[in-house]
Parts: sequence; C-alpha cells; structure tokens
Amino acid sequence: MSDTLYYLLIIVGVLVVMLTIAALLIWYERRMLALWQDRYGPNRVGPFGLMQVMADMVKIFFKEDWIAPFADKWVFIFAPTIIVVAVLLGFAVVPFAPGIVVADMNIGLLYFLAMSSLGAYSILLGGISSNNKYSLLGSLRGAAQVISYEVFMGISLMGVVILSDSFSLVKIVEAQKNMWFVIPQFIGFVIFFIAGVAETHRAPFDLPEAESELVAGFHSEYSGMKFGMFFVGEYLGITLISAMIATFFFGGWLGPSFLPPVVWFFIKTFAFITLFILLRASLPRPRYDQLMSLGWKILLPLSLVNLLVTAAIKLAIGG
Amino acid sequence: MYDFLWLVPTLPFLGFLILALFGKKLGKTLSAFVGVGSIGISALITILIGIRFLSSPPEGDAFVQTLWTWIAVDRFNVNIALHLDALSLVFTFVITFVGFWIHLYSVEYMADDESFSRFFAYMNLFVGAMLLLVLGDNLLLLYLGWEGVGLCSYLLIGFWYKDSANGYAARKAFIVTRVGDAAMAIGLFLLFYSFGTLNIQEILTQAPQTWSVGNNLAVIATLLLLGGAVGKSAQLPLQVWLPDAMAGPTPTSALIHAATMVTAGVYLIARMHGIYELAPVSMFVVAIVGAATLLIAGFAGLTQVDIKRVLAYSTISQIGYMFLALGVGAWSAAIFHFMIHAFFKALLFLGAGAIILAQHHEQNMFKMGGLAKALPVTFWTFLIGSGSLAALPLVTAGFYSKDAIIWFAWSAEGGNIYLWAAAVFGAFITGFYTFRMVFVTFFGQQKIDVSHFPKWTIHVPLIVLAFFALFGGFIELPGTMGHFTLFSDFLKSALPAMEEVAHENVSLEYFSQILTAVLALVSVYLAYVLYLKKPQIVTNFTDTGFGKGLQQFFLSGLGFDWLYERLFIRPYVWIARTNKRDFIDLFYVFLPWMSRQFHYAFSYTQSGKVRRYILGIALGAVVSITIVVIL
Amino acid sequence: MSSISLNTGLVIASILFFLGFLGVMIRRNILFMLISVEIMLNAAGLAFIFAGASHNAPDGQVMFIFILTMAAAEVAVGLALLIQVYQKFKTLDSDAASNMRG
Amino acid sequence: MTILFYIAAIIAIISTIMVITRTNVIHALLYMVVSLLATAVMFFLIGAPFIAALEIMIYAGAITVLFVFVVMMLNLGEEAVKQEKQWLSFSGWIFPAFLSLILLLEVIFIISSSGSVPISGKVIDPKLVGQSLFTTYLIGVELSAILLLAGIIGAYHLARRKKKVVHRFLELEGAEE
Repeated sequence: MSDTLYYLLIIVGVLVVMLTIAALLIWYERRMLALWQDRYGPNRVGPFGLMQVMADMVKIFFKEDWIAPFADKWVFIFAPTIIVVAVLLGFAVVPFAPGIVVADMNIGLLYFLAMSSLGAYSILLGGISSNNKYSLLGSLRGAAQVISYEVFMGISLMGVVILSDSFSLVKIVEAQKNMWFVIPQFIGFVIFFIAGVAETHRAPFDLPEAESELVAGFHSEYSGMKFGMFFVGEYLGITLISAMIATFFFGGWLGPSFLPPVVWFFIKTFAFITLFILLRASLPRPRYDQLMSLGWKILLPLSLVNLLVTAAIKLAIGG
Repeated sequence: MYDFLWLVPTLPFLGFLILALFGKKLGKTLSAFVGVGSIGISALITILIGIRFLSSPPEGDAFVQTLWTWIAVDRFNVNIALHLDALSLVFTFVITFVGFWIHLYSVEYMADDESFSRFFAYMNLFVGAMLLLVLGDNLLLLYLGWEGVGLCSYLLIGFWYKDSANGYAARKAFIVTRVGDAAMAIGLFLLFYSFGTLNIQEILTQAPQTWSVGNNLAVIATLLLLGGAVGKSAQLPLQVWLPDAMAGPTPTSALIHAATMVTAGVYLIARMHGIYELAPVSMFVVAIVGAATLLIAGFAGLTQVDIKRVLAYSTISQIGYMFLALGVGAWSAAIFHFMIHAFFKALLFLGAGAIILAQHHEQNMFKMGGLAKALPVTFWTFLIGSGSLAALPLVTAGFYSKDAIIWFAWSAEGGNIYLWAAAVFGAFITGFYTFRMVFVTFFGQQKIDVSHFPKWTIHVPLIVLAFFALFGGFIELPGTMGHFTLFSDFLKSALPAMEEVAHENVSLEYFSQILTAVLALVSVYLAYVLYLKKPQIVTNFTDTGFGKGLQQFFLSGLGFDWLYERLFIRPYVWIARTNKRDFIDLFYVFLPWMSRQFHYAFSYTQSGKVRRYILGIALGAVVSITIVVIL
Repeated sequence: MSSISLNTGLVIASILFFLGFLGVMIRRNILFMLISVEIMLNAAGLAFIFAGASHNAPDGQVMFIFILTMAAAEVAVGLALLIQVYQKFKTLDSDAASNMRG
Repeated sequence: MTILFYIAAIIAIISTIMVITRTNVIHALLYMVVSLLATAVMFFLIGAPFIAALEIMIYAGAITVLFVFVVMMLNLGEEAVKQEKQWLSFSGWIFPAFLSLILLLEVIFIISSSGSVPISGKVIDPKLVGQSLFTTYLIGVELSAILLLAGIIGAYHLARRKKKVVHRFLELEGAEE
C-alpha cells in the first residue's frame, strides 16, 4: 500500500510542481524579456512583481467565460484542455531524479512523442471551432507546422535511442554517465531544439498565433479561463521540451554530487527555458514558407543523415 | 554423308524463314541468293548422298535419321525422323535438282516483280514441305508436308492476289485438294486404328501379317488414301483445280507440275505399295482412275488455246499414266515416268514461261507464232521437251518411260488390253496436242513483237533440263532394246520388281512399241497438217454446230466444272441458304443475345455510386460466409 | 495475469471492422467513407496484434506497422483525390463523381 | 487489468459508432481520436506498448490530423452538416446495418467455434519487433518504403491545382458562350 501511496505522492507532486512552474514562468518570462529589452517588466505587485502572477490569475478566473455564439460549443470548450492534459501526461515519463518518475515505461520516448503529437489537436480544434477566419488560418498553420516538425523531432531522437539502446528515459539518462549525448548527438540536439520550439509554437515559430498577422490566431475567440488554459499549456510545453532536452542530451539528473539530482535537473531545465525566452527576445519571426522549407528541406534531411551516420558508427564500433 | 540428310529439308525452311522475316530488308540480289542458294545446297547434298547411296547402300537399303520426338502420348509416338531409301532418294533428287533449276530460272522471270522475296519465300517453303513429305518416316510427318504443300500451292497460285480471279483459283485449288485430304486423314486414322502406329515401315511390315489379300479394311484404307492422292495429283474426279492453278507465276506452275505437289499422290501410293498389294480392288481402281484421267485430260488438251492450260492438261494426263502404272503394279515404271516427266514438264513450263515473257504476258498461243527464229534456244529446248512428252521414238526419254507403262498396262499382273488400248490412244492424243502447240507457237507468222530476250538464267535451266529430257531415258531400256535396267534395279530395294512377269512375250512387246511409235509420229504429222498446212479443215469443222459444241465441251475440260457447279456447289449453297436459321444457328444467335442481355443487366449495376458497389461486396460476403458457416 | 483471450480480441476487432464497413456503406460523404476505411484498417491491425500477442510473437506488430504504412499512404492519396473531387464538383458527395458509369 | 481492457474496448466501440453516425466531420474525427486512444490502451494492455505509441503518434497524431487539416482546408459550413443529416436517412442505413450485423454475427460465430488461446499480456520488446522487421520482413519494409514514396508522389500530383493557362480575356469570352 505504501508503494501506491508513494506513486500517488509523486503524481500529485509532479502535477503541483509543474503547474506552479508554469505559472511562475509567466512572471519569469516577462521579467527576463524586460531585462533583455532594457525595461522593468512587472515590478509593482509584491516583491519584484512576483504577485503579478496571482493578479493575472485572479483576473483570468473572474473574467466572463464567453463562448462565441457562432462557435462549435463543445469542441470550443474541449480544445484548450487537450494541450494541458497532453503535456501533463507527457511529464509522466520525465525522470526528475532516480526514483522520482511517474512511469518509467520502456517506450517512454515514444510516449513523449505521442503526447506531444496529441497537443496539435488543441490548436486545430481551437481554431476550427472558433469559426473565425483568422483562427482557422492560425490553426491551419499550426497543424501543418506541428505535423511537419514532429516528423524529424522523432527522427532526431533516434540517434539518442541508438546510443542508449533503449526507449526508456531512465535508461537514456543512465547511459549518459560518461558522456552527455549532446556531444555525439550535437546535430540531433540542434534539430530537436528547433523542432521543440516549433512544437510549442513559441517565438520565433509562433506563426499560428502571430499577433500582427492573425490577431492571436487560433485563440482569438478565447478569453477567461479557457484562454488561461492555452496560456498555461504553452508554458507547460516549454517546460516539458526543456526537461526533455535536459534528459536526452544533457544527462538529466546527472551532475556533481554536491547538489541533489533533482536540483541538477531543474537547473538544466531552467537553463533551456531561459534559452527559449532569449530566443523570443532576440529573433524575428520567419515567413511561413521559410518555416516550412527550413523544416522539410534542411532539418529533415539533416536528421536522416544524423540517424544514418550514428547507426553506421554504432555498427562499425560494434556496440 | 548420310548424317547431313537433315540439312536437305532444313535449308529450304531456313531460306523461307530468312526471306519471310527479313525479305524486305535483303533486297532482290540477296533474296535471290538466299532463295536459290538454299535449294542449290540442298540439291548438292542430295546428289552427294545419292552417289554415296549408289556406291555403298546403307544397311537395310534405308537410312533413318531420327531428329527428335515430336509427339508422345501413351501409345501414340511420333518422331521427327527422316527415312531415306531408293524411292525417297529419287523423289528428293528430282525435287531439289529440278527445283533448283526452276529457282534459278525464277530469278530472271520474277526480276521485275515487287514481291520478289515473298515469291522466293513461298517457293522455298514449298520445296521444304515437299521434302518433308517424301522424307518423313511416318504418315503424320508426311501429312504435315502434304498440307504444307497444299498451303504453298494456295499461296503461290494466289500470288498475284490483287486480281480476284487468282484468289478464286487459289481457293479452288485449296478446297478441292482439301476434299481429298479429308479422305486421306480418315485413311490415316484407319491405319493407326489397325496398326497402332503411323510409322510407314512398321505399317508395311505389319500389314501382310494383319491383313489377308482382299481384306475389307485394306481396301477401304487404300481407297481413302487414293482419295488423298487423286486430290493432290489432280486425278479424276478431283482434277478440276489444276488448270485453274495456271493463275500463279509460271515457275510456280513448273514447280507444282514437275517437281512437287502433283507427284505427291504418286509418291503416296508408291510408298504405301505394301498395303495396295493387299487390296487388288484398289489397285484396279487406281489403274482405272489413271486410264480415265489420261484420256479425259488428253481430250481437254486438244482444244485449249492457253499455252499453260495445254501443259496443265498434259500434266494431268501424264500423271494419269503414272497412276495407270501404279494400278497395274508397275511401280518402278511409274517412278521412272515420274522422273522423266519432271524433267520435260519443268522444261516445257519454263519454256512456256520464256515465251509468255517474250510475248508481253500473252498466254493465248493462237495470238503467237513464228517464234522459232526469235527465240532459238527456247525453241529447240521446247521442241525437245515436246518430243519427250509426245514420246517420239528412240531419241527422247519420254518414249522409254511411257513405253514401259504402256507395255506393262497390258502385260503386267493387273493389266489388260483395255488399259493398254487407253494408254496407246492417250499417247496418240498427247502427241497431237503437244505438236499442235509447238506448231501454232513457233511456226507461221510472227504476230507479236518479242519483248524480252532471255538471258543465261533462263537459258541454262532450259538446256540442262533439255539434256535430261533427251538422255534421261537411257538409264532404263526395255527388254526389246538391250534390256538395260539400271533404274529399276536401283529401285528394287524399295519397290517390288515386275520384270519376270512382264517380259515373256517379246513379239507382243515389239508390236506394242512399234504401234506406239508409229502413232506418235502420225500424231505429229496430223498436227502438222491440221494446224500448219491446212488449218481451214479445223476451222471448217469447228464452224459446224457439232464441232463447235465439241470444241466448247473439250475446252471446258469436259464439263467437270459445270457438272460440279450443279452437282455440289449449287445444292450446297442452296442448303446453306435455306438452312440459315437452323437449330444450331439459333443457338449461336441466342448466345450473343443472352450475353448482350447480361451486359445490359450488369451495366445497370454499374451505377457509378461507390456505396452500391460496397453494398454488393457486402451481399457477396454475406452469401459466401453464410455458405462457409452452414457447411 | 489477465483473462483476455484471443477470441475476445478478435470479436472486438471484428465489431470495429464491421462498424467501419457499415460506415463506408451508409455515408455518402467521401470524407466519412475515408474515415470509415481507416477504422476498418485499424480494426484489421487490432486483429493482427491480438493474434501476435496470443503467440507472444512480434509478427503481429510487424503486420500492424505495415498496415500503418499502408494507411498513411492511402490517406495521403485519398485526401488528395478528395480535394480534387471537391474542386471539380464543389461537393463531397461520392455519387457526384459517377460520370464514368457505363 | 481485464476490467481496464474491457472498458477500453467498450469505449472504442461506442466512439466508433459515434464516428460513423456524426453529421459534423470534426466531431466524428474527435470520436475517432477517442476510439484510437482506446485502441492504444488495449494495445498497451495486451503487451504491445510499442504499437500503442505508434497508434497514437501516427493514427491519432498524423493521419487524423491530416483529416482535420483537410476539413479545415475545405472549410465546410453549416450546410454540410445539414446535407449530412439529409443523407443519413433511416432507410439509407437500415439495410446496410442489417447486412453488417449478419456478417458480424457470422464472423463471431466462426471465431467462437474455434478454440480460444488466452493472451498472456507479456510485453513484446520494440527491439524484437525491429529485429523481426529488418530480418524476416525486410522485403516488406522495402516495399513499404516504395509504397510511401508512391503515396507522396501520388498525393502531390493529385492535389496539385491545375494552372489555367488561358488568358483572362479569353476565359471571359468562353464564359459568354
């Protein structure tokens, strides 16, 4: 019974921690953006504007939960939950530290990919149920983008799988004891990182919700808590991708023993979250066709070559 | 040397293949080389084999070369095997040797024809099929050659197919010979039924043990084979196709009449002599057919105006002599006459071809005349051929061969005085119409300019053949004149000899010979008087109603075409027309009607609606799975 | 560990299959027909997986991968056709594209 | 475990029924996703986690998304739903449903008439599947590659809009006729 209790604890813990991080990230991003753009950012509510998150939450919770009368009601309501659920499910396989993992599946990597591909429904359904041409365009873009980048996102991870000989994330981390996979799989890392940005449709790949072109794209019609779900989903996505990068390429919880593994893991994850934010602050948004041709014409062949070379070397060495 | 036997029929077939496949690309010179060369090499091999055969005959006097198994079903085993004995050697020699000269001649004769290579392809195939016929060691292979020959005659008679009359003649030849072939096929079935094999030698050895003399089956089988023989050899009653076969190019006629095709019947009966001897009735029928044919064809030949038709009827008549000889059991005499006939008939046709070529393709000899000076070589060789045909005594080969037949018609076992009388009278008629042709064509006034003077390719064949027509007879001399029997001795190994029976009564034989010789000379003189000195006698006679009628009657080949038209063709057409809607036909009308109804029904289901199709699949699945479940 | 039997699995697969089959039959919309075809393919794959699992052999999963491949290719071509049909007839009615009937 | 399996099966069946009876394509596709997820759960429970992941990734994540994508491109409105309602008449589906039911019963009869094999639920490692794919079924893999290539080319060729080369004035003239 204590085992079950332990698992329940972990599950609840992960949920709470992740949601909290996601909420905090809203503040963190705004502060960081402000820092890089030479302005203050939120600084009035509480110390360093930390309570700004709470204020926003209160605002979102109390806003009228309006559903556009021309929208497809049930789908409209259902759409934002998908992304949150999918991403949270994705956290189930993340090994925060030895023993602190909800489910160490032997197909953990594939499970993560499956969940991230389910996230695409959120954009699609949100856009189509809004019955709004900007939303529709936004979700069209989003769907194409997510499907395209998902392909080589998976392929770029196969190098890692070959090196670690497993789909299990715990084993992948353990396989990096001697060397982080970022070194032999640098190309894979770069591709995965770019694909991750696209998967979470973060700037500079935030074409589905490009404010200046599509007036917030697929979630134009959303407000209140449903908008909040999309918002939280996005930050959860960033966290998940960052955690995954840390797991796959930077040794997960591994690190010098003066800090506990969980701390190492969070440090690495936060580093990548910061990198995400830095990207948003510094890079312009490409055109949609540039995004597509980058994906299909450069990253996909590159990931295939990476896979091929990795497999060939692995065969040659005879691992 | 014998091992090269397979090349003899193969080379012409090869030539045919090359010409048929690449004829257009080869051009005329190369086509001629292939066409003539293949026969030439065949002839050369045949002659070499013949010399070897004469110097050291193979074991058992026959050489069998089995090439491969053709058909093997249960008891029915047929090999592609060649059988060479004295009989087939003579035939092979004649076919390739005479065939070669005819081919060579054709190079010039057909020089201006646009279908030059097609002609040589057909000719090669013709020779090849005929060689297969005479060399085949079983009746099926023989039948294959037999039908191949029929096919080639069809192709060659209808060679100038743009004229529908030629196509008609070709079809006539094909259909009439098919009547005989059907009978022959039944005969083959009967033989297979009786002996369980189609191998000729096996049949010939088994026949005397299985059948007694006069056995009904033997009579029926031989009569059926005779049916095939009369069809191919244009004997009564199936002789009607040969005069029309003149529609083909003249070298074709030479080939058909001299070396191939029409002699196939003679070969068949000679080859199957073993079973004919068991059926005296059939032998007698053969003799009667021969005698009747030689007379009827002779009469028809009397009034022909087309030079080639005269020759055609003379062929029918001469083959009649051969049948007569076969019928009375004078096997070697028949084959001897066949050989000599091949020489002089080829010569005559080639000569006629030269004349026709020189006369702007005019074939009516009454429009010609006085060609002796213009075409000296043609004239002299033609004269030799005519003399041989008319059996001018002592100097020509034809005299010796025909004399043998006439004498045997009386003296042989199956012979009698009536057959002898018919043969003698036939010889008289032959001399008459032959020299009528010579006088009308070569003497008197020249009426048409000579348009083409033959070159060496025509002259050489004519001279060579003339030599054989003149001197070929001396290899076999009658008992009254030295009794030189090289040819029949040679054939003794393959065919039973007759000499002992035949040469008892020397004075009678002298009488017969002198009578024949005198009659031949008289007929020549008569032709000279009636057609050169006093032609008004003939015109006076033909002006009378009876004379005109008789002339028309003879001209039409004694009305056989007329008779067959009324006897067979019209009733058949009438039956076919009136029976247009018979039961069987209704069935075949019903079939397309039904399929059309189904078509409509099924096309209705083809609605273009995918769901309907899927529904159909579902229904089908329900039915089939239900069957599975219930069973 | 569990009392799932091959027969149960096959029955589930065939129920799904015939639901897909029914869908193809009753829908006129090409899009729905394609979806139903996907259901059928998936059901077939399901049956393969059950069969493979009953033998503890990977072959069933291999077959499923092949079916998956086929389904992907089929969907790509099918949807492209569908777009063409829509552009040409301005409708997704499968009966509209019946011009080629005999 | 067994209970979970049956729940998944029932969810799959119900949502599949919903798929084929919906008038709104998007709703149908959503139910389709649910059905596929339920199927994936079944896969997971009978020892095929690899296939379960593939099911979600490719069926739910790619193929169905492609459907949604096309639906968005076509942008069917309310009228399409009305049209669907009209097409989905009782008389239209009762006979096919009857046929399917008979077929289903027959197949179930056939299945149940043969002896049953219990499914142990032992997990089959993805590695095993991979080895099987690249040894026994290598030709199948190659053929699949060709099939996919053909699918790509076919889809590209078919979906390409034919460019009209006629000049617009000429087109106008044609329209007037």
